[in-house]
Amino acid sequence: MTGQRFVYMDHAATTQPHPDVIAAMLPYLRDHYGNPSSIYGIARDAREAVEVARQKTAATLGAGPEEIYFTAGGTESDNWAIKGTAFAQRKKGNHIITSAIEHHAVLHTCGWLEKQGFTVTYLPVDGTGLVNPSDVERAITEKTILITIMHANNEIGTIEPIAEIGKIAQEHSVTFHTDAVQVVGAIPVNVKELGVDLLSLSAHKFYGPKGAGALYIRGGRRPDSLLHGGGQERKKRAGTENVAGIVGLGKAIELAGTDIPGRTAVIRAYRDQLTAWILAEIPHTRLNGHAVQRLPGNINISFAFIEGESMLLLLDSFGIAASTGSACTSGSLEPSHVLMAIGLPHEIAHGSLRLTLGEENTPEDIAHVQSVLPGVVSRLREMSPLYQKMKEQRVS
Amino acid sequence: MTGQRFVYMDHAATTQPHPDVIAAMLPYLRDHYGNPSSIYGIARDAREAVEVARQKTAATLGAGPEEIYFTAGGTESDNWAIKGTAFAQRKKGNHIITSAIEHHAVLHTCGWLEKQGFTVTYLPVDGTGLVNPSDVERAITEKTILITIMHANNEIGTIEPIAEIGKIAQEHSVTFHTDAVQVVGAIPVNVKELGVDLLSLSAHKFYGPKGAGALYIRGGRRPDSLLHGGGQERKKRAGTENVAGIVGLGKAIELAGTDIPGRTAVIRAYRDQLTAWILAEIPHTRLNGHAVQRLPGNINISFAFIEGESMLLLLDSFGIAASTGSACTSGSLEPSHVLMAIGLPHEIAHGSLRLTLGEENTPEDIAHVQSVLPGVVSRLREMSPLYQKMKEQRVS
Amino acid sequence: MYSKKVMEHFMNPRNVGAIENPDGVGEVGNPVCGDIMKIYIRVEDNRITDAKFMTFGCGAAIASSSMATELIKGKTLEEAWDVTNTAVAEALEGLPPVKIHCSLLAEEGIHMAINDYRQKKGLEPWVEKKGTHHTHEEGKEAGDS
Amino acid sequence: MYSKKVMEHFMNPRNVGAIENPDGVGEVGNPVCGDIMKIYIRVEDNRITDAKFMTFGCGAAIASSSMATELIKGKTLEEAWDVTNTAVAEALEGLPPVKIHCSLLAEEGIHMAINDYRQKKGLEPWVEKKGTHHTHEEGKEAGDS
Ligand SMILES: Cc1ncc(COP(=O)(O)O)c(C=O)c1O
Ligand SMILES: Cc1ncc(COP(=O)(O)O)c(C=O)c1O
Repeated sequence: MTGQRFVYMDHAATTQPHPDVIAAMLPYLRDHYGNPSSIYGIARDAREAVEVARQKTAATLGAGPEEIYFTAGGTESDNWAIKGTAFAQRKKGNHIITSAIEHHAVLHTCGWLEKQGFTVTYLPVDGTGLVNPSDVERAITEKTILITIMHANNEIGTIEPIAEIGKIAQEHSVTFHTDAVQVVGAIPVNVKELGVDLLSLSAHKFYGPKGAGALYIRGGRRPDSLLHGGGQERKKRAGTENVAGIVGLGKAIELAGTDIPGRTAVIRAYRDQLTAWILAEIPHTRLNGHAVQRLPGNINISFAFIEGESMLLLLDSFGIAASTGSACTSGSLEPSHVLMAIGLPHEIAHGSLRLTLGEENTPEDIAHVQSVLPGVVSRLREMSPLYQKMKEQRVS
Repeated sequence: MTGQRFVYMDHAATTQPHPDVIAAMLPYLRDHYGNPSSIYGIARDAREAVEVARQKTAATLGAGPEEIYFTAGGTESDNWAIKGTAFAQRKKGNHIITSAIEHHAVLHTCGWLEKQGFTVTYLPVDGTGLVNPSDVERAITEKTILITIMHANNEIGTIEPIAEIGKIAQEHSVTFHTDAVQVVGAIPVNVKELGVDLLSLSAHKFYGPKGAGALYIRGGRRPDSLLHGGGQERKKRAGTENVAGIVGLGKAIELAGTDIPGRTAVIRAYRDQLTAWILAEIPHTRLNGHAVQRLPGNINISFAFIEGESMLLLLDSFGIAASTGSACTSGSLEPSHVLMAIGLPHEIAHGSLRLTLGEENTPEDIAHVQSVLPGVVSRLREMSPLYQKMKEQRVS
Repeated sequence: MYSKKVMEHFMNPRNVGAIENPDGVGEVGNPVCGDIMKIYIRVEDNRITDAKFMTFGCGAAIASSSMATELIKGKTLEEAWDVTNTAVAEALEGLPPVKIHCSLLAEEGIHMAINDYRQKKGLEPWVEKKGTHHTHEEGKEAGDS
Repeated sequence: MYSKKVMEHFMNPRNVGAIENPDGVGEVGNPVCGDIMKIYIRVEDNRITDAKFMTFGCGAAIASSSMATELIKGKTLEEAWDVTNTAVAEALEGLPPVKIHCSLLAEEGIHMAINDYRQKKGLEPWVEKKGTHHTHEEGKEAGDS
C-alpha cells in the first residue's frame, strides 16, 4: 500500500485534528501544565485557557459561556444529559421519548434507565430517517420528563426537524436534549433557535482531539451530575480538566463555526457528484437517508448481494478508509439499527457503505473512489451466491 | 516574577507530562488519527497503540490486560467503580462503607447514592489519618455491597492499610474498591497483593496527560457501566477512545512503575529534610498526617495564626507553587474535611500548607523554600490579630 | 484485527466459483446474519478432487471458505468430514473471537456438501457431532460512530 | 482570579498594625470561617484621622482591610459609616463572587469600630442597615486534588 493514494472518507467516525488545533494544544501539554483549580501562575494560565475555550464554544452555539460544560466526549455528554435529567426529575415523572435511530450512547443509556424503572418510547422514523414531530407530540404524557432526538444521524446523515420538536417540547414544558455530535461544523447550530435545553457535542468530529466534548445546559436547567467530585465546571462536572483537550476543542469549534456555508459548499458538491455517479454507474444500488435534509458530507449507499466488511477491506487495500452498517464489523448479530429502522431488509443493510467526506478531500479523492469502487463491488459480487442466484432467476 | 526561580511543589494536584509521554502522544494526535473501532490502516494503528497502553498499565498493577478499562480520569474511575457496583448489586444490598477522608470524587458520589436509597457509613480516622481495619469489619452488615477506601490521602499523604482491608472484604465477600490516584508511581501497587476488586488511577498524577485514567476491574466483577453507548472497552466503557491520552497514560505508567524505590528515595529524603527544617525553624507549626505511613513526596504542615490562601499567594509571588487545606481557596465554608477528620481546630486547618515534591525538584528548590517561607509566615503573622492575641497572653 | 494469513486468503481467495454439475453442494448461513456460504465438491473414488465456493460475507467468511476448500481438496470424504472449524481457524493463523462462527460455517458447508453427495448416491447422511452449530459469540465489539 | 488592584493591596497592604489606645476598635469574623478582621480608628472632631487593621484571612480579606482603611481615612464618621462593601469591592476593581464576604467583613468592621467609638463617648450606637451580614456566597468552587 505504500506510496499509494490515501483517501479518508470516514469523517463521521473521526477527523484528523487541524494543525492549528494541535498547535494550540501543545503549550498546555508542555508548559502550562498547572491544575486550573490551583491559584499560582501556571494554573491561572490553564484556567484562563479553559475559559477562552468556553467562550468560543458558547459563541458558536449562540449560548452563554455559563451554559457550557466540558466533558470527555459525545458519549459522556449524552449519558449526562439523559441520566442527569432522568434522576433530577424522577419525582415529576419517569417517561422518556427518543427515536429508533439514535446513537447507542443515547439508546443504551435509555436501556439502562429502563432497568432503573423508567419507561422509554422509541419513535419510528420514515423511510428517509425522519422523525415526525407529531409523533413526538402524541407520545408526550403527564409522566414525560425528557425528549431526546438527535440533530442528525451519524449513519445516513438525515437531519431531524429539531426546531419543530423544540417548540413542542417547550409548549409541553418537557426538557429537550439533542445529540448534535455529527452536526457541529456541518450546519449552523443555534441553541436558542432550536429550542433545546441540552445539546451534546464531541471535538473529534470537527477536527478537534478525541476525548473532549461539551454539554450545553440551558441556564436554569439542573440535571444531576454524572461525575461527582471536585468543584470543577461550576460544581456540575467534576474531574481535573483535560486542559489541552479543552483548548483543542475551543480552537476546533472556532474553526468549525467559521463560514459554514462556504466551507461545506465544496463538500456538498463532491457528495452530490459522487452519489449520482455511484447510483448511475453501479447497478443494484440505493441511497439511504434523505435526499435533501442531509449532512453535507454523508453518502450512504447499499450495494445488493455483497457484504460491507469485505467491501471495506478491499477499499482499504486501495487506500480508501470508509465505514459500513454491516453487523460483521461490530461483532453483533444485527446490522445497523438505523438501516433496519428505515426499513431495509437485512441482506441489503449488510451491504451498505458509508462514505463521509471532509475538508481535506479533493477531486482526485473522488476520482480515486470512482476508479476503485466498481471493481471492488464486481469482484465481491462475482463470488456472491446471492448475485449468482439473481442472475439465474433473470435468465430463467 | 520573570527570571526568578520557579519551584513546583504541588505534584499532588498535577504533574508536568514527561517529555517522553508527550513524544509518545504526538503521532496519535497528528497521523494515527483513526477511530480505533474502524478497520482500515490508521485505525488499526490506533487500536494497537491502545492495547499496548493497556498491557503496560496491567503490567504495572500486576493485573491482566483484560482487567484494565480506560477512562477520562480518576473522577470517572471513582464514579464508575462506586455507582457501577451499587447499581449492579442493588438487589443484594444497599450499604456502602467508606472513610471520612476520601476524595470528593468518592464522597460526593456516595452522597448522591444516598439520595438514590443507598446508605453509607463514613468511617472515622485517627489523628494521623489512618482507617482502622477493625472498624471496617465491624461496619459490615448483610446489606453491605461495597467498601471503598483510598490507598493514600491526597492532602496529608497517609497510606491506608489496604491489604488488610482487602482480606476482610474477601472474607466477607464484599466488593472492595480503592482510589489509588495518589499512589501510582509513589509506591508499588499490586492488585493481587492488595486484594482489591476495583482500583482507580489518573495519568496526570504521574507525569501523564490530564483527562486520561483507568479503572482496574478484577476478572469476573461486573459493575454496571457508567458511560453507555458504543462497544468500546469490551462494551464496558463507551465513547471514542482518547487515543493520544491513553498512549500518554501507557508511557507514563511504564515510567512510573520503573524502579519506584530508587526514584522516590531522593524525593523522600528531600521531604524529610524540608519537614524537619520547617518544624524546627518556624515556631507554632505541626505536621499533619502519619510520620511513616506517608507518600514519599507529601509535606502537610499547619502554621498557627495565619490563613493558607494568603500564604499561597505570597509563595506564588516568590515563584513557589503549593496548596492549602483552607476553605478560602475553594470558596466553601469549611476548611478541608480531611484536616477536620484528623481533629484539627478550624483555625489551624485554615493555616495548612501542602508541599508535594516530585521528580524534578532539586536541592536548590528546597533551599529556595527555606529562604522564602519563614519571611512569608512572619509577614502574615505580623498582621494577624490571632498572633497578636497570643503574644499579649504570653506577656500577661 | 485479522492475521496475515486471513488477509492473504481474503485478498487472493482460492477456489472461487461454482462447479458445473457438482457431485455435492452445501449452502449454509443466511442473509439475515450477513453470511451465506456455498461449497461445491467434485468426488472421485471417495476422494474430493475439486472444491469451490461462492460466499456472501465478511473477510473472515471469504478467507474461511478459501482455506476450507483448500484443506479438503485431495482428502477422502472421511478425512474431509473431520476438518473441523478449529482446523480452518488454525490454518488461517487464528480468527478474532467474533469471527469464529465463519469457520464454523465452513465446517458446516463441507458437511452439507458431503451429505448432499451421499444422499445423491443413496447413502445415509452422516450425523453432525454435537456442539458445532453456527453461533455468533460474544466478544470484542467495536464502537459505533 | 484576583484583580491587579487586589493583588497590589495584598502584596503591599496599607495601614497594617494596631493603633495604641485607639478611639474605636471593631473585630469581626471568626477563626472557624478562616477570617478575622480588626479595625482600629483614631477620631478627631468627628473625623477619622487614622485607621489601621490586623487581619487573619485570605488575600481578599487582607486587600479589603487595606482598601477599607484607606477609604475611611479623612472621612467624617457619617461618611465612613456609608462606605459600603460594594464601595470597597469597586475600589479593588472587583472581587470574585466567593470573596464578596471579605468586603462585607470590612464594612462590618468599620461599623463596629465607629459604634465602639460612639459608645465610649456615651452615644447611641447607629443601627446596621438590613441585609448586610457576613455570608459566604455560592459561586465558583475550585476542584480538590
Ligand atoms: C451521533 C453520535 N452521538 C454520539 C457519539 C459518541 O461520541 P464519542 O464517541 O465522541 O463519545 C457519536 C460518535 O461516535 C455520534 O456519531
Ligand atoms: C485521591 C484522589 N482521587 C481522585 C482524584 C480525581 O482525579 P481527577 O481529577 O484526575 O479526575 C484526585 C485528584 O484530583 C485525587 O487526589
